[in-house]
Amino acid sequence: MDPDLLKRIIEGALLAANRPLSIDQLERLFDGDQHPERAAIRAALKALGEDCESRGYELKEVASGYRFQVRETVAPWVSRLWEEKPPRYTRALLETLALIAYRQPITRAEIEEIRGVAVSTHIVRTLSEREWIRVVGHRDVPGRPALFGTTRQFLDYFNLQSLDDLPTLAELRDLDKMHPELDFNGPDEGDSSAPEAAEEDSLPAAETDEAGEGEASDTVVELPRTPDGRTLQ
Amino acid sequence: MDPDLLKRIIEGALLAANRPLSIDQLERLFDGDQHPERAAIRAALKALGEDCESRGYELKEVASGYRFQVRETVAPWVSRLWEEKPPRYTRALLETLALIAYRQPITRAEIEEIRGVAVSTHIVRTLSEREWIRVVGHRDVPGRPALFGTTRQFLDYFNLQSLDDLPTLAELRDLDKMHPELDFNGPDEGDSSAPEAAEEDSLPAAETDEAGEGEASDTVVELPRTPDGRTLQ
Amino acid sequence: MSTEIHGPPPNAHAQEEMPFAIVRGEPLSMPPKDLYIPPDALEVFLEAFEGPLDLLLYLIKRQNLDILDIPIAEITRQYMGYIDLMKDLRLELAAEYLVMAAMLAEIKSRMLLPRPASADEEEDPRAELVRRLQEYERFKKAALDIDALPRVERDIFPVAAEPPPMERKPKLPDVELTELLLAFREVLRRAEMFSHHHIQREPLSVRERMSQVLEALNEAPFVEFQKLFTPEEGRRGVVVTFLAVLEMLKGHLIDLVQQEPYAPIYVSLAGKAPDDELYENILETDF
Repeated sequence: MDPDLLKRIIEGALLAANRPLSIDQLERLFDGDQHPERAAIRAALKALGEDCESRGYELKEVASGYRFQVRETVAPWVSRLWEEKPPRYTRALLETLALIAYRQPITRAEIEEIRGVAVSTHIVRTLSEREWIRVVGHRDVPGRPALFGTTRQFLDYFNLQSLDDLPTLAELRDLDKMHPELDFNGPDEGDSSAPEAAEEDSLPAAETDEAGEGEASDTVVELPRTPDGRTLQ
Repeated sequence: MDPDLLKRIIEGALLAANRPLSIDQLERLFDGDQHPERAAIRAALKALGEDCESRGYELKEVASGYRFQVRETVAPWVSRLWEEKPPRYTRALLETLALIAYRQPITRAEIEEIRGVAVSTHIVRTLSEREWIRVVGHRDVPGRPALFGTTRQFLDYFNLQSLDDLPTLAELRDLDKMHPELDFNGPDEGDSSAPEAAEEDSLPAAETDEAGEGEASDTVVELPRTPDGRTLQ
Repeated sequence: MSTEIHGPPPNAHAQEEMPFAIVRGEPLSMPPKDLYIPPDALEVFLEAFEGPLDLLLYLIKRQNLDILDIPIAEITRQYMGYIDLMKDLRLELAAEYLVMAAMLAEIKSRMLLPRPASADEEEDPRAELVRRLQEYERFKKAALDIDALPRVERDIFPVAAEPPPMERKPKLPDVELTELLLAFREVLRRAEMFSHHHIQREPLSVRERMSQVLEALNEAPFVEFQKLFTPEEGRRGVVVTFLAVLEMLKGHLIDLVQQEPYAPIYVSLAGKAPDDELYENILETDF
């Protein structure tokens, strides 16, 4: 197929679809004999991305595929198209979402354990309705509580390609460094140095795995789990 | 304002808006001092139209303003985006349809009584839109509920001459044993054969007698009815 | 609560109370006794904290304390101060806050006990609390990070163009007759209608005829009984129609009206039978 036509077809499809399209979905636009190579599709996408470099929009790859989106430089004007303010999310919702994103699959009880408060049904419903989270399974303990995970739509919404693109989790500091409490009068010496500074440190590579399954790095203090999947106090 | 930036802003806005934008609406994207002349906006629109001449989309002026539209030349491919597999009807819909076919004329409440669950408005609407069912009357009980029956189109779709071609309840019990193609018109299907042929003929005396006494319920598996005309389980 | 919790703060540094509110730029550490505070305002204050861990973190950060070296007695005192304030104001306090208060009190008492010589192996009583605080803090931070990500609706605007003109016929689901029959059988099974052992052929034509008669009545409200019958259909057809009429009478679908003996019988939709006057008119026009 003529590369120019291929480009126009892909461009038209991405614009008409109103949602990201994966390479698989783009492939399916073509009949058997006209079927372009995946390499050709990739090349066309690359060319399209370059074509619009001087334009008001750009080609972006997110979790569920490719989409065109307004370029950051013109976004401030474009955002005036909508009178209502974009939705704001509460801390409770964002913390719940963060726990599901970084600790998936995770049960509600586990989220509550870490946050120290009950997770409202309203939050779970909102996150599910936005299709940011879904039930990915059930923990095999009494009650078979639902395990939550994030969706591709979650990544799309936050302009991410994969969970690896999430900001790195802050490091936990080793408890061995705990100071003995000599008196109850609070910090002696220079203890009151800003703890934030330490928290912001860039993390060693191992820590990144924490977001996924990888556990047991020495710097991470993992809470022991009871058989019912809850964290012990 | 830089004409190039103006072009990019307008392009981004038209593509993000998801609806046509008038020149007035485009003007409103700008603050007082940056406010471009209307002539500049028009010039930008003209330039944008020319820019995409070789691309997969074009700029169109419609009644309520300007919009980008995917070119018709790529429509054969792009239209595949909407070429989904035909959806499937739910079990609830099929059960409702079957009950209307076998028990017509029947009210929604009666269907619900037999199925044990509410019949959604959506199902009734879907079946009506497909022209498989229609309201054939109203039962004279409080609320005057609509009575549903099947249509000619229903018979046509399922390749039936009349409802008599549907298997009897007795035959339904043995559905598994029946020929997978369910060739009801076949001569070896016992009871379900011949209704057309018999239609013109006189009936065996016994059956006529029963009919004469109005004791339809002996030959018809009749659901007991409560005084208000609803069907009991 | 022990008196110690309410006792005077050990040093001046810790004496700074958490401001209860900021009024015209001035921190207010306690609600003035003579001031009525609408309970709603306190709820807002309480909602500022996502829970006991969040409140504790706030108390720690507020004084630039190291999370690994929490002065447990002091923090406990301040925490209880908040709890008491909430109680005084009769705020409905989430149980989690009280659970935390108990935990703090327990840690404090364990800290007071002399430690065995083999203290190396014994964990600091604060360890679990510190773990939880750290764990919570990192997700509190992660939530802020996620909030700061560019996102659709606020920073990211995906674009779309009008699809090209094209033929788009929605595909309708295909249904096999078998599917329909299996569905019906399932309903019958559920409704336990297969209990009859000798089910005869159900004349579905009767039901079909019921629908047809109803339809005819929808078009013309009163139909002469005899006109419902089509002799060309033969005997069977007549019987089917008659059965349908009887069935519908039973089901309150139609009414039969006869003005006087031997007068023509009229069929009408149930509840729509003509009154006498109308009936007369019909008779006049018909004959």
